[in-house]
Amino acid sequence: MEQEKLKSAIESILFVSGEPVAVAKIAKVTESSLEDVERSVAVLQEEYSAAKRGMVIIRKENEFQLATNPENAVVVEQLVKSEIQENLSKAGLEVLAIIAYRGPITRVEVEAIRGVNCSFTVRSLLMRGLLERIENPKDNRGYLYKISFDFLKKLGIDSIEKLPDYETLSKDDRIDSIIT
Amino acid sequence: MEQEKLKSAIESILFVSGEPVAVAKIAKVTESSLEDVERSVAVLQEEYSAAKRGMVIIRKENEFQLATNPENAVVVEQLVKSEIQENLSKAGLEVLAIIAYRGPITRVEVEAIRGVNCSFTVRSLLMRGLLERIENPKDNRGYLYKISFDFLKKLGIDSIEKLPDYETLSKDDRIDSIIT
Amino acid sequence: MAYNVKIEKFEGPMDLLLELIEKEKLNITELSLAHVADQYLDYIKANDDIKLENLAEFLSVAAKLILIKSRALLPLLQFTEEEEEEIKDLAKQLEEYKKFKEASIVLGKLAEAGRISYARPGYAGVQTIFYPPEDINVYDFRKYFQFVLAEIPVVEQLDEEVVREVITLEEKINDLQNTLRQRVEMSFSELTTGATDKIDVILSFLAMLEMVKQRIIDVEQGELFEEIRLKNKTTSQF
Repeated sequence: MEQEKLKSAIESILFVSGEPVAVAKIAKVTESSLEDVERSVAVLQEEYSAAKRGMVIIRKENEFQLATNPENAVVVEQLVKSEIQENLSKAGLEVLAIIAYRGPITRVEVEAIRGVNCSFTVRSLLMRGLLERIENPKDNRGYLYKISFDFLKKLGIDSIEKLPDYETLSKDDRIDSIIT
Repeated sequence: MEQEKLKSAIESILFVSGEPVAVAKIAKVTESSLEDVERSVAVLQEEYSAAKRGMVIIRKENEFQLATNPENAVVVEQLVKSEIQENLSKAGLEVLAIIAYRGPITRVEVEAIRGVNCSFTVRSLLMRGLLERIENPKDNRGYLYKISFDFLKKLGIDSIEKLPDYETLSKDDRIDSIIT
Repeated sequence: MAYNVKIEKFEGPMDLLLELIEKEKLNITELSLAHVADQYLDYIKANDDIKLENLAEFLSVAAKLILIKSRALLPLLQFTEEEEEEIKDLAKQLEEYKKFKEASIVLGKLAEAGRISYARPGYAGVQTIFYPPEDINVYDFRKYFQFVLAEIPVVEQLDEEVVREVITLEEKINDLQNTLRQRVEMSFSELTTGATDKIDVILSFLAMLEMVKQRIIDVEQGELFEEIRLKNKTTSQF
Protein backbone atom coordinates (compact mmCIF):
# COMPACT_ATOMS: atom_id res chain seq x y z
CA MET A 1 0.00 0.00 0.00
CA GLU A 2 1.44 3.40 -0.90
CA GLN A 3 2.05 5.79 1.98
CA GLU A 4 -0.85 8.18 1.38
CA LYS A 5 -3.30 5.28 1.31
CA LEU A 6 -1.68 3.59 4.28
CA LYS A 7 -1.89 6.77 6.36
CA SER A 8 -5.58 7.08 5.57
CA ALA A 9 -6.17 3.40 6.39
CA ILE A 10 -4.33 3.70 9.73
CA GLU A 11 -6.45 6.70 10.65
CA SER A 12 -9.61 4.71 9.88
CA ILE A 13 -8.40 1.74 11.93
CA LEU A 14 -7.46 3.80 14.99
CA PHE A 15 -10.72 5.73 14.71
CA VAL A 16 -12.99 2.68 14.50
CA SER A 17 -11.18 0.77 17.23
CA GLY A 18 -11.02 3.69 19.65
CA GLU A 19 -8.80 1.45 21.78
CA PRO A 20 -5.06 0.77 21.68
CA VAL A 21 -4.20 -1.23 18.53
CA ALA A 22 -0.98 -3.22 18.11
CA VAL A 23 1.38 -2.25 15.29
CA ALA A 24 1.34 -5.89 14.20
CA LYS A 25 -2.43 -5.87 13.89
CA ILE A 26 -2.39 -2.71 11.76
CA ALA A 27 0.30 -4.28 9.57
CA LYS A 28 -1.77 -7.46 9.15
CA VAL A 29 -5.04 -5.71 8.38
CA THR A 30 -3.41 -3.31 5.88
CA GLU A 31 -1.10 -5.99 4.46
CA SER A 32 1.91 -3.78 5.09
CA SER A 33 5.25 -4.19 6.80
CA LEU A 34 5.77 -3.14 10.41
CA GLU A 35 8.30 -0.54 9.23
CA ASP A 36 5.85 1.04 6.80
CA VAL A 37 3.21 1.24 9.54
CA GLU A 38 5.67 2.81 11.97
CA ARG A 39 6.80 5.33 9.37
CA SER A 40 3.26 6.30 8.41
CA VAL A 41 2.19 6.76 12.02
CA ALA A 42 5.20 9.00 12.61
CA VAL A 43 4.17 11.14 9.62
CA LEU A 44 0.57 11.30 10.88
CA GLN A 45 1.75 12.39 14.33
CA GLU A 46 3.76 15.22 12.80
CA GLU A 47 0.86 16.33 10.63
CA TYR A 48 -1.50 16.27 13.60
CA SER A 49 0.70 18.44 15.74
CA ALA A 50 1.63 20.86 12.94
CA ALA A 51 -2.05 21.41 12.06
CA LYS A 52 -3.19 21.51 15.73
CA ARG A 53 -5.74 18.85 14.99
CA GLY A 54 -8.40 17.74 17.44
CA MET A 55 -6.78 14.33 17.88
CA VAL A 56 -3.41 12.99 18.96
CA ILE A 57 -1.86 9.56 18.45
CA ILE A 58 -0.58 8.10 21.72
CA ARG A 59 2.10 5.45 21.67
CA LYS A 60 2.95 2.91 24.34
CA GLU A 61 5.31 0.05 23.60
CA ASN A 62 3.98 -1.53 20.40
CA GLU A 63 0.50 -0.05 20.47
CA PHE A 64 -1.16 3.13 19.23
CA GLN A 65 -4.34 4.83 20.32
CA LEU A 66 -6.18 7.81 18.91
CA ALA A 67 -7.48 10.27 21.54
CA THR A 68 -8.55 13.90 21.80
CA ASN A 69 -5.97 16.68 21.89
CA PRO A 70 -5.44 17.54 25.59
CA GLU A 71 -5.67 21.24 24.66
CA ASN A 72 -9.38 20.71 24.07
CA ALA A 73 -10.06 19.00 27.40
CA VAL A 74 -12.28 21.78 28.75
CA VAL A 75 -14.63 21.58 25.76
CA VAL A 76 -14.65 17.77 25.61
CA GLU A 77 -15.43 17.42 29.30
CA GLN A 78 -18.80 19.01 28.75
CA LEU A 79 -19.76 15.97 26.65
CA VAL A 80 -18.17 13.01 28.43
CA LYS A 81 -18.04 11.74 31.99
CA SER A 82 -14.96 9.63 32.35
CA GLU A 83 -13.39 7.59 35.13
CA ILE A 84 -10.00 9.08 34.35
CA GLN A 85 -11.20 12.45 35.65
CA GLU A 86 -11.25 11.14 39.24
CA ASN A 87 -8.50 12.35 41.55
CA LEU A 88 -5.54 10.31 42.68
CA SER A 89 -4.42 9.78 46.28
CA LYS A 90 -0.90 10.47 47.50
CA ALA A 91 -0.21 6.73 47.76
CA GLY A 92 -1.67 6.15 44.30
CA LEU A 93 0.57 8.81 42.77
CA GLU A 94 3.70 7.38 44.42
CA VAL A 95 2.96 3.89 43.15
CA LEU A 96 2.16 5.25 39.67
CA ALA A 97 5.38 7.29 39.61
CA ILE A 98 7.53 4.27 40.49
CA ILE A 99 5.79 2.06 37.93
CA ALA A 100 5.79 4.75 35.22
CA TYR A 101 9.56 5.31 35.42
CA ARG A 102 10.65 1.80 36.37
CA GLY A 103 8.02 -0.52 34.88
CA PRO A 104 7.60 -3.31 34.03
CA ILE A 105 8.25 -3.96 37.69
CA THR A 106 7.05 -6.41 40.35
CA ARG A 107 4.99 -5.32 43.33
CA VAL A 108 7.77 -6.43 45.67
CA GLU A 109 10.16 -4.04 43.92
CA VAL A 110 7.69 -1.16 44.28
CA GLU A 111 7.39 -2.00 47.97
CA ALA A 112 11.17 -2.08 48.36
CA ILE A 113 11.27 1.56 47.26
CA ARG A 114 8.24 2.75 49.25
CA GLY A 115 9.07 0.67 52.32
CA VAL A 116 5.43 -0.17 52.81
CA ASN A 117 2.94 -2.76 51.57
CA CYS A 118 1.23 -1.58 48.36
CA SER A 119 -1.15 -4.42 47.53
CA PHE A 120 -4.28 -2.39 48.22
CA THR A 121 -3.12 0.63 46.21
CA VAL A 122 -1.93 -1.49 43.27
CA ARG A 123 -5.25 -3.34 43.19
CA SER A 124 -7.27 -0.15 43.14
CA LEU A 125 -5.11 1.38 40.36
CA LEU A 126 -5.53 -1.82 38.33
CA MET A 127 -9.29 -1.65 38.76
CA ARG A 128 -9.32 1.96 37.64
CA GLY A 129 -7.36 0.97 34.56
CA LEU A 130 -4.39 3.24 35.36
CA LEU A 131 -2.09 0.22 35.64
CA GLU A 132 -1.78 -2.91 33.56
CA ARG A 133 -0.30 -6.22 34.59
CA ILE A 134 1.34 -8.96 32.61
CA GLU A 135 2.54 -12.37 33.70
CA ASN A 136 6.10 -12.39 34.95
CA PRO A 137 8.21 -14.58 32.66
CA LYS A 138 10.58 -15.23 35.59
CA ASP A 139 7.88 -16.18 38.09
CA ASN A 140 4.81 -17.99 36.86
CA ARG A 141 2.66 -17.05 39.83
CA GLY A 142 3.64 -13.38 39.87
CA TYR A 143 2.93 -10.32 37.77
CA LEU A 144 4.81 -7.39 36.33
CA TYR A 145 3.12 -3.99 36.45
CA LYS A 146 3.27 -1.15 33.97
CA ILE A 147 1.30 2.00 33.35
CA SER A 148 -1.62 2.07 30.93
CA PHE A 149 -2.81 4.25 28.07
CA ASP A 150 -5.37 5.73 30.46
CA PHE A 151 -2.58 7.00 32.69
CA LEU A 152 -0.89 8.73 29.74
CA LYS A 153 -4.25 10.22 28.73
CA LYS A 154 -4.86 11.45 32.24
CA LEU A 155 -1.57 13.38 32.09
CA GLY A 156 -2.17 14.45 28.49
CA ILE A 157 1.11 13.06 27.15
CA ASP A 158 1.54 10.89 24.07
CA SER A 159 4.35 8.59 25.22
CA ILE A 160 6.08 7.51 28.43
CA GLU A 161 9.29 9.22 27.34
CA LYS A 162 7.50 12.57 27.66
CA LEU A 163 7.21 12.14 31.42
CA PRO A 164 9.19 14.80 33.31
CA ASP A 165 12.85 13.73 33.83
CA TYR A 166 12.23 10.39 32.16
CA GLU A 167 15.87 9.94 31.18
CA THR A 168 17.25 10.22 34.69
CA LEU A 169 14.46 8.67 36.70
CA SER A 170 14.00 5.61 34.52
CA LYS A 171 17.62 4.60 35.21
CA ASP A 172 18.32 2.61 38.33
CA ASP A 173 21.81 3.64 39.53
CA ARG A 174 21.98 0.70 41.88
CA ILE A 175 21.40 -1.76 39.06
CA ASP A 176 23.89 0.06 36.85
CA SER A 177 26.54 -0.03 39.54
CA ILE A 178 26.10 -3.78 39.88
CA ILE A 179 26.35 -4.36 36.13
CA THR A 180 29.39 -2.17 35.44
CA MET B 1 -13.10 31.19 19.60
CA GLU B 2 -10.87 31.82 16.60
CA GLN B 3 -11.36 29.49 13.62
CA GLU B 4 -8.22 27.35 14.04
CA LYS B 5 -9.11 26.65 17.66
CA LEU B 6 -12.75 26.07 16.84
CA LYS B 7 -11.88 23.58 14.10
CA SER B 8 -9.70 21.63 16.51
CA ALA B 9 -12.40 21.68 19.20
CA ILE B 10 -15.07 20.47 16.75
CA GLU B 11 -12.84 17.59 15.68
CA SER B 12 -12.36 16.60 19.33
CA ILE B 13 -16.11 16.76 19.99
CA LEU B 14 -17.09 14.69 16.96
CA PHE B 15 -14.31 12.21 17.63
CA VAL B 16 -15.19 11.55 21.24
CA SER B 17 -18.94 11.35 20.72
CA GLY B 18 -19.33 8.21 18.66
CA GLU B 19 -22.78 9.41 17.59
CA PRO B 20 -24.28 12.39 15.74
CA VAL B 21 -23.95 15.75 17.55
CA ALA B 22 -26.33 18.67 16.96
CA VAL B 23 -24.85 21.88 15.56
CA ALA B 24 -26.53 23.76 18.40
CA LYS B 25 -24.76 21.60 20.98
CA ILE B 26 -21.37 22.18 19.36
CA ALA B 27 -22.06 25.92 19.32
CA LYS B 28 -23.00 25.85 22.98
CA VAL B 29 -19.98 23.94 24.33
CA THR B 30 -17.53 25.93 22.19
CA GLU B 31 -19.31 29.20 23.00
CA SER B 32 -19.53 30.03 19.30
CA SER B 33 -22.28 31.06 16.90
CA LEU B 34 -24.10 28.50 14.73
CA GLU B 35 -22.64 30.23 11.67
CA ASP B 36 -19.07 29.93 12.92
CA VAL B 37 -19.60 26.23 13.62
CA GLU B 38 -21.09 25.65 10.17
CA ARG B 39 -18.24 27.53 8.52
CA SER B 40 -15.58 25.62 10.44
CA VAL B 41 -17.15 22.24 9.67
CA ALA B 42 -17.22 23.15 5.98
CA VAL B 43 -13.49 24.00 6.10
CA LEU B 44 -12.75 20.73 7.91
CA GLN B 45 -14.71 18.75 5.32
CA GLU B 46 -12.66 20.30 2.53
CA GLU B 47 -9.39 19.63 4.31
CA TYR B 48 -10.37 16.02 4.96
CA SER B 49 -11.18 15.31 1.37
CA ALA B 50 -8.15 17.15 -0.02
CA ALA B 51 -5.80 15.21 2.30
CA LYS B 52 -7.65 11.88 1.82
CA ARG B 53 -7.98 11.48 5.55
CA GLY B 54 -9.25 8.32 7.18
CA MET B 55 -12.40 10.04 8.44
CA VAL B 56 -15.23 12.00 6.87
CA ILE B 57 -17.76 14.36 8.43
CA ILE B 58 -21.32 13.38 7.59
CA ARG B 59 -24.23 15.74 7.92
CA LYS B 60 -27.73 14.56 8.81
CA GLU B 61 -30.12 17.51 9.00
CA ASN B 62 -28.81 19.57 11.91
CA GLU B 63 -26.38 16.99 13.18
CA PHE B 64 -22.78 16.14 12.34
CA GLN B 65 -21.05 12.82 12.77
CA LEU B 66 -17.48 11.65 12.24
CA ALA B 67 -17.27 8.36 10.33
CA THR B 68 -14.64 6.31 8.50
CA ASN B 69 -13.81 7.20 4.94
CA PRO B 70 -15.83 4.74 2.78
CA GLU B 71 -12.73 4.18 0.64
CA ASN B 72 -11.22 2.33 3.61
CA ALA B 73 -14.26 0.07 4.07
CA VAL B 74 -12.34 -3.10 3.20
CA VAL B 75 -9.61 -2.41 5.73
CA VAL B 76 -12.15 -1.59 8.45
CA GLU B 77 -14.01 -4.80 7.69
CA GLN B 78 -10.76 -6.75 8.07
CA LEU B 79 -10.15 -5.06 11.41
CA VAL B 80 -13.59 -5.93 12.77
CA LYS B 81 -13.25 -9.51 11.50
CA SER B 82 -9.87 -10.01 13.13
CA GLU B 83 -11.19 -8.50 16.36
CA ILE B 84 -14.14 -10.88 16.46
CA GLN B 85 -12.27 -13.98 15.37
CA GLU B 86 -9.43 -13.61 17.81
CA ASN B 87 -9.10 -16.44 20.33
CA LEU B 88 -10.57 -15.63 23.71
CA SER B 89 -7.85 -14.43 26.07
CA LYS B 90 -7.54 -15.69 29.64
CA ALA B 91 -9.06 -12.37 30.73
CA GLY B 92 -11.98 -12.95 28.38
CA LEU B 93 -12.63 -16.45 29.77
CA GLU B 94 -12.46 -15.16 33.36
CA VAL B 95 -14.89 -12.33 32.67
CA LEU B 96 -17.28 -14.74 30.94
CA ALA B 97 -17.10 -17.12 33.91
CA ILE B 98 -17.77 -14.33 36.43
CA ILE B 99 -20.73 -13.02 34.45
CA ALA B 100 -22.05 -16.58 33.98
CA TYR B 101 -22.04 -17.46 37.70
CA ARG B 102 -22.81 -14.00 39.07
CA GLY B 103 -24.83 -12.27 36.35
CA PRO B 104 -26.71 -10.03 35.90
CA ILE B 105 -23.80 -8.00 37.26
CA THR B 106 -22.29 -4.53 36.72
CA ARG B 107 -18.90 -4.04 35.12
CA VAL B 108 -17.61 -2.41 38.30
CA GLU B 109 -18.49 -5.57 40.26
CA VAL B 110 -16.73 -7.78 37.71
CA GLU B 111 -13.70 -5.54 38.11
CA ALA B 112 -13.84 -5.75 41.91
CA ILE B 113 -13.92 -9.56 41.73
CA ARG B 114 -11.01 -9.81 39.29
CA GLY B 115 -9.12 -6.85 40.73
CA VAL B 116 -8.42 -5.60 37.20
CA ASN B 117 -10.14 -3.17 34.85
CA CYS B 118 -12.24 -5.07 32.29
CA SER B 119 -13.64 -2.40 29.96
CA PHE B 120 -11.88 -3.61 26.78
CA THR B 121 -12.70 -7.24 27.55
CA VAL B 122 -16.39 -6.57 28.21
CA ARG B 123 -16.63 -4.47 25.05
CA SER B 124 -15.06 -7.26 23.00
CA LEU B 125 -17.36 -9.98 24.44
CA LEU B 126 -20.39 -7.78 23.74
CA MET B 127 -19.31 -7.26 20.15
CA ARG B 128 -19.06 -11.03 19.64
CA GLY B 129 -22.57 -11.50 20.94
CA LEU B 130 -21.44 -13.56 23.94
CA LEU B 131 -22.82 -11.04 26.43
CA GLU B 132 -26.02 -9.08 26.62
CA ARG B 133 -26.47 -5.87 28.53
CA ILE B 134 -29.63 -4.70 30.19
CA GLU B 135 -30.40 -1.45 31.95
CA ASN B 136 -29.60 -1.39 35.63
CA PRO B 137 -32.82 -0.71 37.59
CA LYS B 138 -30.71 0.73 40.43
CA ASP B 139 -28.62 3.08 38.27
CA ASN B 140 -30.14 4.58 35.15
CA ARG B 141 -26.78 5.40 33.56
CA GLY B 142 -25.26 1.96 34.13
CA TYR B 143 -25.77 -1.51 32.72
CA LEU B 144 -25.98 -5.07 33.98
CA TYR B 145 -24.32 -7.85 31.99
CA LYS B 146 -25.33 -11.47 31.49
CA ILE B 147 -24.49 -14.35 29.15
CA SER B 148 -26.45 -13.99 25.89
CA PHE B 149 -29.23 -16.41 25.09
CA ASP B 150 -27.53 -17.43 21.84
CA PHE B 151 -24.36 -18.33 23.69
CA LEU B 152 -26.26 -20.38 26.29
CA LYS B 153 -27.90 -22.31 23.44
CA LYS B 154 -24.50 -22.89 21.87
CA LEU B 155 -23.23 -24.23 25.19
CA GLY B 156 -26.15 -26.65 25.19
CA ILE B 157 -27.96 -25.40 28.28
CA ASP B 158 -31.32 -23.66 28.42
CA SER B 159 -30.72 -21.65 31.58
CA ILE B 160 -27.68 -20.35 33.44
CA GLU B 161 -28.54 -22.40 36.57
CA LYS B 162 -27.62 -25.54 34.61
CA LEU B 163 -23.91 -24.63 34.80
CA PRO B 164 -21.94 -27.19 36.83
CA ASP B 165 -22.14 -26.54 40.61
CA TYR B 166 -24.12 -23.35 39.99
CA GLU B 167 -25.85 -23.48 43.39
CA THR B 168 -22.65 -23.52 45.45
CA LEU B 169 -20.31 -21.53 43.22
CA SER B 170 -22.70 -18.63 42.63
CA LYS B 171 -22.99 -18.18 46.42
CA ASP B 172 -19.30 -18.50 47.27
CA ASP B 173 -18.64 -16.20 50.23
CA ARG B 174 -15.21 -15.11 49.00
CA ILE B 175 -17.07 -12.84 46.59
CA ASP B 176 -19.16 -11.33 49.37
CA SER B 177 -15.95 -10.26 51.08
CA ILE B 178 -15.09 -8.20 47.97
CA ILE B 179 -18.42 -6.72 46.86
CA THR B 180 -21.11 -5.66 49.26
CA MET C 1 10.86 16.03 72.46
CA ALA C 2 7.55 14.48 71.43
CA TYR C 3 7.08 14.87 67.72
CA ASN C 4 3.49 15.75 67.06
CA VAL C 5 2.33 14.69 63.65
CA LYS C 6 -0.85 13.03 62.62
CA ILE C 7 -0.51 9.40 61.61
CA GLU C 8 -2.67 9.63 58.49
CA LYS C 9 -0.11 11.96 57.05
CA PHE C 10 2.47 9.24 56.57
CA GLU C 11 2.21 6.51 54.01
CA GLY C 12 4.97 4.55 55.66
CA PRO C 13 8.31 4.67 57.45
CA MET C 14 10.15 6.16 54.47
CA ASP C 15 7.66 8.98 54.25
CA LEU C 16 8.07 9.75 57.96
CA LEU C 17 11.86 9.50 57.87
CA LEU C 18 12.12 11.79 54.88
CA GLU C 19 9.90 14.37 56.53
CA LEU C 20 12.00 14.31 59.72
CA ILE C 21 15.23 14.79 57.78
CA GLU C 22 13.83 17.54 55.59
CA LYS C 23 12.39 19.32 58.59
CA GLU C 24 15.92 19.55 59.96
CA LYS C 25 17.14 20.67 56.53
CA LEU C 26 19.60 17.78 56.35
CA ASN C 27 20.89 15.71 53.46
CA ILE C 28 20.33 11.99 53.49
CA THR C 29 23.44 10.60 55.17
CA GLU C 30 24.11 8.06 57.86
CA LEU C 31 24.78 10.92 60.25
CA SER C 32 21.48 12.67 59.62
CA LEU C 33 19.65 9.36 60.01
CA ALA C 34 21.32 9.00 63.40
CA HIS C 35 20.24 12.55 64.17
CA VAL C 36 16.53 11.89 63.63
CA ALA C 37 16.50 8.36 65.12
CA ASP C 38 15.11 9.52 68.48
CA GLN C 39 12.34 11.53 66.84
CA TYR C 40 11.44 8.53 64.76
CA LEU C 41 11.26 6.22 67.78
CA ASP C 42 9.29 8.83 69.72
CA TYR C 43 6.86 8.97 66.88
CA ILE C 44 6.15 5.24 66.78
CA LYS C 45 5.90 5.25 70.53
CA ALA C 46 3.36 8.07 70.52
CA ASN C 47 1.25 6.56 67.79
CA ASP C 48 -0.24 3.35 69.17
CA ASP C 49 -2.72 3.50 66.36
CA ILE C 50 -0.30 2.73 63.56
CA LYS C 51 -2.19 0.21 61.46
CA LEU C 52 -1.15 -3.35 62.12
CA GLU C 53 -0.27 -3.97 58.48
CA ASN C 54 2.16 -1.05 58.57
CA LEU C 55 3.62 -1.64 62.03
CA ALA C 56 6.02 -4.33 60.83
CA GLU C 57 7.50 -1.91 58.35
CA PHE C 58 7.81 0.93 60.86
CA LEU C 59 9.57 -1.42 63.29
CA SER C 60 11.91 -2.78 60.66
CA VAL C 61 13.17 0.74 59.97
CA ALA C 62 13.36 1.39 63.74
CA ALA C 63 15.77 -1.54 64.10
CA LYS C 64 18.03 -0.12 61.41
CA LEU C 65 17.97 3.36 62.96
CA ILE C 66 19.05 1.94 66.32
CA LEU C 67 22.10 0.43 64.66
CA ILE C 68 22.92 3.66 62.90
CA LYS C 69 22.52 5.73 66.04
CA SER C 70 24.66 3.34 68.07
CA ARG C 71 27.45 3.54 65.56
CA ALA C 72 27.33 7.33 65.38
CA LEU C 73 27.75 7.47 69.14
CA LEU C 74 30.23 4.65 69.50
CA PRO C 75 32.37 4.58 66.38
CA LEU C 76 34.45 1.75 67.77
CA LEU C 77 31.48 -0.58 68.04
CA GLN C 78 31.84 -3.58 65.76
CA PHE C 79 29.01 -4.52 63.44
CA THR C 80 28.28 -7.75 61.65
CA GLU C 81 28.37 -7.74 57.87
CA GLU C 82 24.60 -8.06 57.80
CA GLU C 83 24.19 -5.04 60.07
CA GLU C 84 26.61 -3.00 57.93
CA GLU C 85 24.52 -3.88 54.90
CA GLU C 86 21.29 -2.82 56.60
CA ILE C 87 22.75 0.55 57.52
CA LYS C 88 23.97 1.23 54.00
CA ASP C 89 20.71 0.10 52.43
CA LEU C 90 18.52 2.39 54.49
CA ALA C 91 20.21 5.58 53.27
CA LYS C 92 20.10 4.33 49.68
CA GLN C 93 16.47 3.32 49.95
CA LEU C 94 15.55 6.69 51.38
CA GLU C 95 17.43 8.47 48.58
CA GLU C 96 15.54 6.37 46.03
CA TYR C 97 12.21 6.95 47.74
CA LYS C 98 12.84 10.69 47.79
CA LYS C 99 13.30 10.76 43.99
CA PHE C 100 9.96 9.06 43.40
CA LYS C 101 8.11 11.02 46.02
CA GLU C 102 9.20 14.21 44.29
CA ALA C 103 8.30 12.74 40.89
CA SER C 104 4.87 11.78 42.20
CA ILE C 105 4.23 15.39 43.21
CA VAL C 106 5.14 16.55 39.71
CA LEU C 107 2.88 13.90 38.16
CA GLY C 108 0.10 14.90 40.54
CA LYS C 109 0.34 18.50 39.32
CA LEU C 110 0.24 17.33 35.70
CA ALA C 111 -2.87 15.27 36.44
CA GLU C 112 -4.52 18.16 38.24
CA ALA C 113 -3.83 20.54 35.35
CA GLY C 114 -6.71 18.77 33.57
CA ARG C 115 -5.00 18.46 30.20
CA ILE C 116 -6.69 15.13 29.65
CA SER C 117 -6.88 13.21 26.40
CA TYR C 118 -10.13 11.33 25.94
CA ALA C 119 -10.64 8.13 24.01
CA ARG C 120 -13.62 7.31 21.87
CA PRO C 121 -15.96 4.44 22.78
CA GLY C 122 -14.47 1.27 21.27
CA TYR C 123 -16.00 0.12 17.97
CA ALA C 124 -18.82 2.62 18.36
CA GLY C 125 -21.67 1.87 15.99
CA VAL C 126 -20.19 -1.44 14.78
CA GLN C 127 -22.86 -4.14 14.41
CA THR C 128 -22.51 -7.09 16.81
CA ILE C 129 -21.98 -10.43 15.13
CA PHE C 130 -22.58 -13.67 17.03
CA TYR C 131 -19.24 -15.41 16.85
CA PRO C 132 -18.94 -17.95 19.69
CA PRO C 133 -15.61 -19.66 20.39
CA GLU C 134 -15.76 -23.25 19.15
CA ASP C 135 -13.75 -24.98 21.82
CA ILE C 136 -15.42 -23.90 25.06
CA ASN C 137 -17.86 -25.88 27.20
CA VAL C 138 -19.67 -25.42 30.53
CA TYR C 139 -16.82 -27.09 32.46
CA ASP C 140 -14.44 -24.40 31.24
CA PHE C 141 -16.78 -21.88 32.83
CA ARG C 142 -16.50 -23.70 36.15
CA LYS C 143 -12.72 -24.01 35.83
CA TYR C 144 -12.20 -20.29 35.17
CA PHE C 145 -14.67 -19.24 37.84
CA GLN C 146 -12.85 -21.38 40.42
CA PHE C 147 -9.60 -19.86 39.29
CA VAL C 148 -11.01 -16.34 39.81
CA LEU C 149 -12.31 -17.28 43.27
CA ALA C 150 -8.90 -18.62 44.27
CA GLU C 151 -7.28 -15.31 43.28
CA ILE C 152 -9.47 -13.19 45.58
CA PRO C 153 -7.22 -11.89 48.38
CA VAL C 154 -8.31 -13.25 51.74
CA VAL C 155 -8.16 -10.55 54.39
CA GLU C 156 -7.85 -12.77 57.49
CA GLN C 157 -4.85 -14.62 56.15
CA LEU C 158 -3.07 -11.39 55.47
CA ASP C 159 -3.54 -10.26 59.05
CA GLU C 160 -2.11 -13.45 60.53
CA GLU C 161 0.95 -13.03 58.39
CA VAL C 162 1.46 -9.48 59.57
CA VAL C 163 1.07 -10.42 63.23
CA ARG C 164 3.72 -13.07 62.84
CA GLU C 165 5.98 -10.56 61.12
CA VAL C 166 5.52 -8.01 63.90
CA ILE C 167 6.33 -10.60 66.56
CA THR C 168 9.51 -11.66 64.78
CA LEU C 169 10.50 -8.05 64.45
CA GLU C 170 9.93 -7.33 68.09
CA GLU C 171 12.16 -10.30 68.88
CA LYS C 172 14.71 -8.93 66.50
CA ILE C 173 14.72 -5.53 68.14
CA ASN C 174 14.98 -7.29 71.48
CA ASP C 175 17.96 -9.35 70.34
CA LEU C 176 19.58 -6.32 68.86
CA GLN C 177 19.28 -4.43 72.08
CA ASN C 178 20.67 -7.44 73.97
CA THR C 179 23.68 -7.93 71.75
CA LEU C 180 24.48 -4.24 71.78
CA ARG C 181 24.32 -4.33 75.54
CA GLN C 182 26.70 -7.27 75.65
CA ARG C 183 29.08 -5.46 73.41
CA VAL C 184 29.28 -2.48 75.73
CA GLU C 185 29.86 -3.71 79.22
CA MET C 186 27.75 -1.74 81.64
CA SER C 187 24.86 -2.21 84.01
CA PHE C 188 22.25 -1.50 81.44
CA SER C 189 19.44 -2.94 83.58
CA GLU C 190 19.85 -0.01 85.98
CA LEU C 191 19.08 2.35 83.18
CA THR C 192 15.95 0.50 82.16
CA THR C 193 14.29 -0.30 85.49
CA GLY C 194 11.55 2.24 84.82
CA ALA C 195 10.89 1.09 81.29
CA THR C 196 7.29 0.23 80.42
CA ASP C 197 7.79 -1.24 76.96
CA LYS C 198 10.44 -2.23 74.48
CA ILE C 199 10.62 1.13 72.83
CA ASP C 200 11.38 2.59 76.27
CA VAL C 201 14.28 0.18 76.69
CA ILE C 202 15.60 1.16 73.30
CA LEU C 203 15.32 4.85 74.11
CA SER C 204 17.18 4.29 77.39
CA PHE C 205 19.91 2.51 75.55
CA LEU C 206 20.23 5.36 73.11
CA ALA C 207 20.25 7.79 76.02
CA MET C 208 23.17 5.89 77.47
CA LEU C 209 25.02 6.20 74.21
CA GLU C 210 24.23 9.91 74.14
CA MET C 211 25.93 10.23 77.53
CA VAL C 212 29.03 8.74 76.00
CA LYS C 213 28.94 11.27 73.27
CA GLN C 214 28.55 14.11 75.69
CA ARG C 215 31.43 12.72 77.72
CA ILE C 216 29.38 12.20 80.84
CA ILE C 217 30.61 8.65 80.75
CA ASP C 218 33.78 7.29 79.19
CA VAL C 219 34.46 4.43 76.87
CA GLU C 220 37.60 2.37 77.15
CA GLN C 221 38.81 -0.21 74.77
CA GLY C 222 42.26 -1.82 75.17
CA GLU C 223 42.76 -3.11 71.69
CA LEU C 224 40.69 -3.61 68.61
CA PHE C 225 38.02 -6.31 69.16
CA GLU C 226 38.56 -6.17 72.88
CA GLU C 227 35.82 -5.48 75.40
CA ILE C 228 34.55 -1.93 75.60
CA ARG C 229 34.10 -0.69 79.15
CA LEU C 230 31.93 2.22 80.16
CA LYS C 231 32.94 4.32 83.14
CA ASN C 232 31.35 7.27 84.80
CA LYS C 233 33.64 10.19 84.12
CA THR C 234 33.31 11.80 87.56
CA THR C 235 34.49 8.67 89.37
CA SER C 236 37.12 7.65 86.90
CA GLN C 237 40.68 7.22 88.15
CA PHE C 238 42.41 9.67 85.87
